[in-house]
Amino acid sequence: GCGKSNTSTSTPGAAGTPAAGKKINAVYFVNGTLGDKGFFDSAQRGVKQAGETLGMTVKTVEGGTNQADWPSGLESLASSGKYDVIVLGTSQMTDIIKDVAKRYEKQKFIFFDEAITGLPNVYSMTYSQNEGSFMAGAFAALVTTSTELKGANPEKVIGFIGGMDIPIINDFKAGYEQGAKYVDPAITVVASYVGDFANAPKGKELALAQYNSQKVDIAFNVAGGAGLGLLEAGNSLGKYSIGVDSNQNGLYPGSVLTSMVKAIDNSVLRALTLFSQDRLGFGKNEVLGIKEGGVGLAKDELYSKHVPKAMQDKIMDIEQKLNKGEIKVISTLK
Amino acid sequence: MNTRQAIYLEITGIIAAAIMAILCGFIVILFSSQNPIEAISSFLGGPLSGAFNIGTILNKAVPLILTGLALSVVFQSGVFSMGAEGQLYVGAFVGSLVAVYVHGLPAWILLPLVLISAMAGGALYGAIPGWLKTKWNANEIVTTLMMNFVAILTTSYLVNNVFKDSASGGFARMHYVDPAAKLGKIFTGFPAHYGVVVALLAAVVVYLFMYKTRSGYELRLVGKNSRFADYGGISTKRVVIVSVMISGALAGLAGIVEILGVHGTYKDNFSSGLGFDGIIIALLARNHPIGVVAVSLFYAYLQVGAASMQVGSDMPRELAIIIQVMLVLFVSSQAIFAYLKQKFVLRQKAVN
Amino acid sequence: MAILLEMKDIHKTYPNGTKANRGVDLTIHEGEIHALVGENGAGKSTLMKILFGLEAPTSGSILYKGQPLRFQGPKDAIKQGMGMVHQHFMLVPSLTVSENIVLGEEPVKGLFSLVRDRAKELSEIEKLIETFKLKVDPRATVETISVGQKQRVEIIKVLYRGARLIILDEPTAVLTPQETDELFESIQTLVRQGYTIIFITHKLREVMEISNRVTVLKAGKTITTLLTKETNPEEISRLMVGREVLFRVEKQPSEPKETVLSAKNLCASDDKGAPALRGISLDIRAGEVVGIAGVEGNGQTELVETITGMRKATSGTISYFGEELIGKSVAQIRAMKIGHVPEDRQTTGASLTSTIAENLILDHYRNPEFRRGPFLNKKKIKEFAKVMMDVYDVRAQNEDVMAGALSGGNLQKVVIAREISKNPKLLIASQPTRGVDIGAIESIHREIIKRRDGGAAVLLVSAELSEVMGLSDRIAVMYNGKIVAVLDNHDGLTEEELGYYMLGIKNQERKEALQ
Amino acid sequence: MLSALWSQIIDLSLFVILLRFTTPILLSALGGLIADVAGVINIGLEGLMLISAFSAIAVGSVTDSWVLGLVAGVASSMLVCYGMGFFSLKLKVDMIITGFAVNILGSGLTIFLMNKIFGVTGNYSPSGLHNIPVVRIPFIDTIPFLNKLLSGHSLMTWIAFLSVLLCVFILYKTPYGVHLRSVGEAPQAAKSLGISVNRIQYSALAWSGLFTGLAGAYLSMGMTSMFVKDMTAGTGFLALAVVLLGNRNPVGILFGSLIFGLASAIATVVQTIPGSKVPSQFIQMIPYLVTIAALVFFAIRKKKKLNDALRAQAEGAVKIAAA
Ligand SMILES: Nc1ncnc2c1ncn2[C@@H]1O[C@H](COP(=O)(O)OP(=O)(O)OP(=O)(O)O)[C@@H](O)[C@H]1O
Ligand SMILES: Nc1ncnc2c1ncn2[C@@H]1O[C@H](COP(=O)(O)OP(=O)(O)OP(=O)(O)O)[C@@H](O)[C@H]1O
Ligand SMILES: [Mg+2]
Ligand SMILES: [Mg+2]
Repeated sequence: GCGKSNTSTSTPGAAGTPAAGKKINAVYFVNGTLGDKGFFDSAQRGVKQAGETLGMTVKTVEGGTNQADWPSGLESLASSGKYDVIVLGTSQMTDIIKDVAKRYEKQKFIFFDEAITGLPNVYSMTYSQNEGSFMAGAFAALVTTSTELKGANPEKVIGFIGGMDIPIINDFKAGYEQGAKYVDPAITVVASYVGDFANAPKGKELALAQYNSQKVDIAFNVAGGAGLGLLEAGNSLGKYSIGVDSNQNGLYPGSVLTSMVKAIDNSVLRALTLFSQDRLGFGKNEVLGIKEGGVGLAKDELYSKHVPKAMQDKIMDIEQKLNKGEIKVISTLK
Repeated sequence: MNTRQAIYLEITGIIAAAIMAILCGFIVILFSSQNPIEAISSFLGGPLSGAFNIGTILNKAVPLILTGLALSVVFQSGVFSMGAEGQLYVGAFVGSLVAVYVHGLPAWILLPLVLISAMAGGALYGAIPGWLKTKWNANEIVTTLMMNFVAILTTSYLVNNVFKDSASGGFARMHYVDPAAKLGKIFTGFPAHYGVVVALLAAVVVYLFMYKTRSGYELRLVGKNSRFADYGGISTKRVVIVSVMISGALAGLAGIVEILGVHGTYKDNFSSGLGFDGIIIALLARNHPIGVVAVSLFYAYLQVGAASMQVGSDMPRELAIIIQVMLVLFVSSQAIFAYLKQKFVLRQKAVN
Repeated sequence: MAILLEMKDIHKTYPNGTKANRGVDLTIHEGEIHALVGENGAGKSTLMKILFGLEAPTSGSILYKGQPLRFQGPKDAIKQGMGMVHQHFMLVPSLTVSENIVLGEEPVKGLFSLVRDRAKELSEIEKLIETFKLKVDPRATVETISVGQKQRVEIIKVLYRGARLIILDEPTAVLTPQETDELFESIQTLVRQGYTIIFITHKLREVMEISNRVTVLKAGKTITTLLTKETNPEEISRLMVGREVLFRVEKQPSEPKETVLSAKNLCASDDKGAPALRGISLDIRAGEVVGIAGVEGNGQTELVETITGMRKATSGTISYFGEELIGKSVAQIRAMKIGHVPEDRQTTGASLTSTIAENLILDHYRNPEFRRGPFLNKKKIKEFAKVMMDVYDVRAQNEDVMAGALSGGNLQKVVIAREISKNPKLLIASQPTRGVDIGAIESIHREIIKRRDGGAAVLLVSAELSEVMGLSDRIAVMYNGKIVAVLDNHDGLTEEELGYYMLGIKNQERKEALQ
Repeated sequence: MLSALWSQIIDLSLFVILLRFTTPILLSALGGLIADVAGVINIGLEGLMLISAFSAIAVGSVTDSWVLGLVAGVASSMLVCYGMGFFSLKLKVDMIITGFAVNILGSGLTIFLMNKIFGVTGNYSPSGLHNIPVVRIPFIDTIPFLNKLLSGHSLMTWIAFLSVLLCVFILYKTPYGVHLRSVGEAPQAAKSLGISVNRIQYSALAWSGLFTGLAGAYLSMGMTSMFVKDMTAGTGFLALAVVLLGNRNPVGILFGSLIFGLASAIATVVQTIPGSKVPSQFIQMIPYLVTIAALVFFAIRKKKKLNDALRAQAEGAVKIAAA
């Protein structure tokens, strides 16, 4: 049994026991359901790790897909008074957390993926997904013009498959396009949308059409579960793809060359660690970009193995320019 | 058997069914929970523990009542519409436009104006499949199902590209509605909003309309036997159009009340199947407005129970849903009621 | 004669509490035609459903060929050599005649006997048709054939399954006299070949004509069983109804006044688009009953529907007190004091899932008298319904009973009550007594004559020649969408003569043209 | 844009996409059809497909056999159909409520099982899964045009089209098919002849489970090789629409599915043409609008036919009357 346990067996390793020596009770509220293999799952990993490494009691509550359930779902957690801190995120929750945080002043919140400022009990962090997408675009541009990679063709066309035609997805797209054009202005981006984040067969069909008929040789998945169809399509045709949110390189080694990762897990773990040490800056927002390690391309062994060395260097180079601020990435969001 | 006994039997049946379903759920829980008692008690007791949860039940029941009423009206006229979901989106969208862009009116003018425009939006959208049906006998199940997709995609396009509040970030919504148009909380500290009043009022109005007025009589007659209605000089086509429009209006009302009471603005994809829940509600309630209110409260109770079981025990969300499904199935089992009735009759006979 | 079947002290209570049988005894001899009579709701159909295994008896015993017997379902009954032709057709409309006949017992061929053997199916059925002289096209779809043919299909179905005991539940209710005659011939053929027949009917003439013995049920109990040749219709009806029943309608000669309805060159099509009315001209005057005789399917239905606005006329005019009816809506026409008793009370004349009261106010709910503000005045409506049920002797617990729970006779009284209570200047009555027991027939006939004497014009359409001849002042015969004769009803007129016109053998127009 | 579309029609890409979209819709619509014909309308196609999709890939990946996977998918779908029968036929729950319940159940149950069995949430994509094979026809494989037309389609696509023939055979050539139709149309008549209405309806649901199960297995083990939560995303409702659009007969269903498949294929192709200015939402709408248009088109034609008949007859009648 978790969550309910109010026994105060103090753990060794002191990190998880602030002032009163009571075990910290953290809860992660998912405004949706787990299992997107990306965003929510990533945060879930961070929370879990916090539970394991910091000795916190952690629990996850899924709010479901009905938006109307979220305010009451969150409020019931806040009003229960059982949790020292509530972790949640996404811009869909901003209005709700603002309302709840005002009314439950004693409740602490850690909020990811959207800036909340001016509330003394909320710490928030945002990720420059446009910067990450810029890297993905640059990477794709390098791949499609590559002569070393077997699956690459001479045509300068790269693909993008979004879950829905909505601003957050289009912010990815804008960064992706900018990155690609930065490498080679002649590149065309083919963008398609599945219409939801679940219909993997449809995602695969769209990807197949992009690869087969539009001469796309690498495509970027921004469609959650539906986008897995894209990765599979790329693999089945011997073409390339870029994963999203989590490191998806391992799904089809050699075909998923890299992934645009939002390090929500790390950042949540970091925030919880700081919280356990009573050092978390409530009332503030932190922007986590390439520099801060909040976003970036997943560079694991598979990446080292399958991506040509020259390309890796070029990517490193572009990353540095981003870090130095020599490149400014546009965002369609603000 | 008189009506009093019939009601008594009906209630006994519901309790019997609920007990059977809970037993089934309990077996499931036994196999998958460390602490089954805690799980079941948080499922059944959780929703009634505290004003907050009770208020949440009421709030959740509001859109269910309204969509349930919407569907009970069309079903009674013999039209099997599945289009409440789409009508809900269109109604909410139109109503939100008024609530967002019309300013400077006092609440007692603005709020009715918003509600009426939402109802008009839903009604007009609902009229299309009705018209296709009366004009060419186009199957309404197909047209309404397809038109749901069309409505969702169109409103999504509009809110993402035309009416988006630029401050809304990654997920589109409109600007906040005018404060005068909001449906506030009825009591401070109790989460239920004025939508509850709207829903109950709508139930009463629909009840009076269906059972006490000429048009309601015509509507029910067309549903029960359209040949008879034709023979009696009732214009069945007109009645069908009227019923789908009333239904659309109620669905639109459901949408706008959800917007004004819960969200505060129109959000992309805000309803996840409220219109489809309405179908189950209406069928469970055998299309009776009073039944719709009762069933909606029950349904909302189950949903809050499922949520509180997830919070209060180690049961995952999905299992709670499975138990909820069991409850719905058992409670709608006519056989249980028929069995009780027969027992009752036989016992009466034995007494005679 | 040997006893084939004995039913003893049968009781049946339906789940809703209706006690349909409360102690019925019935003995059937081998090779006889046994008539079963009783008022609507006396429990005849229920008894037969129990025998056939469709309903389980609450108590009682059945001996068949000396063996006690309890069927689980009709399949057992069929195996034992019983067959039942139900009161309402048990046919699948979209299947062909032959498919309906063999349903459940299809001849098969091929690997694993999976495939239907259409050739064998047809040849076997054609043999049966041949043997028993039951003319019907086995390839036709059932929804396209006439009522009489449907009845034959039902009988062939039973014969195909090798039944030796055949139950016929009101087989003649929907048949024309000719069809009835043909049916009786077939029954005689069967009995000669050793079949046993149980025959339910409301028409005592038929009982006298064909049965050997007759059992009378009343309120779920057996009153008695009589030898047909030792009894008479008067005795049977007294036993059934409990009082004397008049078979002949008492009426004075008519005194027709002004013309109420005048149709000229009326043409209309049927549901499938085929011409059904081919230039009908007809006058009806106040204070007379004009009867339409004719074999069903010759345009009677379409004529009534066209006059009442339910069907569009393709040409012609209908003047009602000088006002044109064509182009008016049903509602407008009903508001003009035209009453209409439709031929099909189950689907057109009533809403079975509505209450009796709701059925009765069909014309009145628009009436301000029954309203209170924006609402219907429930109390007034209930009172009105109570009075109507009282006046027209509708037997039911109260006005909130569902119309579908009424027996056919009572349901018909509800329809008649509604249409007559509006005080019509023109009353159109289509098959007003179909399937109704003799007591109810008497009262319905009396109502119709009362209207006529009150100065209304009455158009009566009936497949029952005795009814047309008993009630009408003038008789118009329809054949093939036309009126082929208009005859004054006098004592000299015979059914035979009408029959010639009905079958198209004789034609007044042609006769006049020849003269 | 049009030229790009045209070129893909010419090189049969559109045709291939069309076949893949048509297959699951066609199969589950056939499942809906048989139930509908027997008078037990099955709204639960969506949930059944999900359950089958999950069971198929779960068993298929564990046993390393697509055959066993397929069998498991079909069996699970049939089992749930049996449950639907229990509730609707025995406990007399409204068939539509049962259907919706199965849809809700399908989503919840698959997520729950995926989590319990494989410890993953959201999706399950086993590596090295053996998919339902693609059928290559040896000789035709070398002929240009024909190879794309006939070869290289999933086995399930062939099964789907053969299923149409099977349904025609069952419904019109076997006694059982006549029983199915009579039970759906006139249950009293069937009962009076000793046909067990319940048993026939149970069996119809079993067929429904079989075909829908095939459709579900195809989603996870043919069209893709993964299970993603809620991956049907409305396919079951589209199949339901096709059941009604197809006028309740297998050939009509085939045409309905093809119309829908074609519209989806066109939407896919149009969406992947670069530089298209039409908002994606409106392109995604194409299949739904086409379905409505097809329905209305057929309805108008039916009505017009009747009207024409009426008019012709009326003219005839006038002539007769005048004569
Ligand atoms: N399935 C049923 N459920 C409840 N009551 C029924 C049912 N079938 C018949 N009854 C009732 O049982 C009584 C006897 O009906 P039954 O059909 O046996 O009468 P009947 O003698 O055949 O009448 P009719 O001459 O009108 O055919 C009636 O009161 C009828 O309303
Ligand atoms: N389940 C039921 N509950 C109540 N009444 C029923 C039920 N089933 C049948 N009845 C009614 O019982 C009556 C007798 O049943 P039956 O099937 O013999 O019909 P009926 O013959 O139409 O009567 P009628 O001669 O008088 O034609 C019918 O009027 C029918 O509507
Ligand atoms: Mg009867
Ligand atoms: Mg009868």
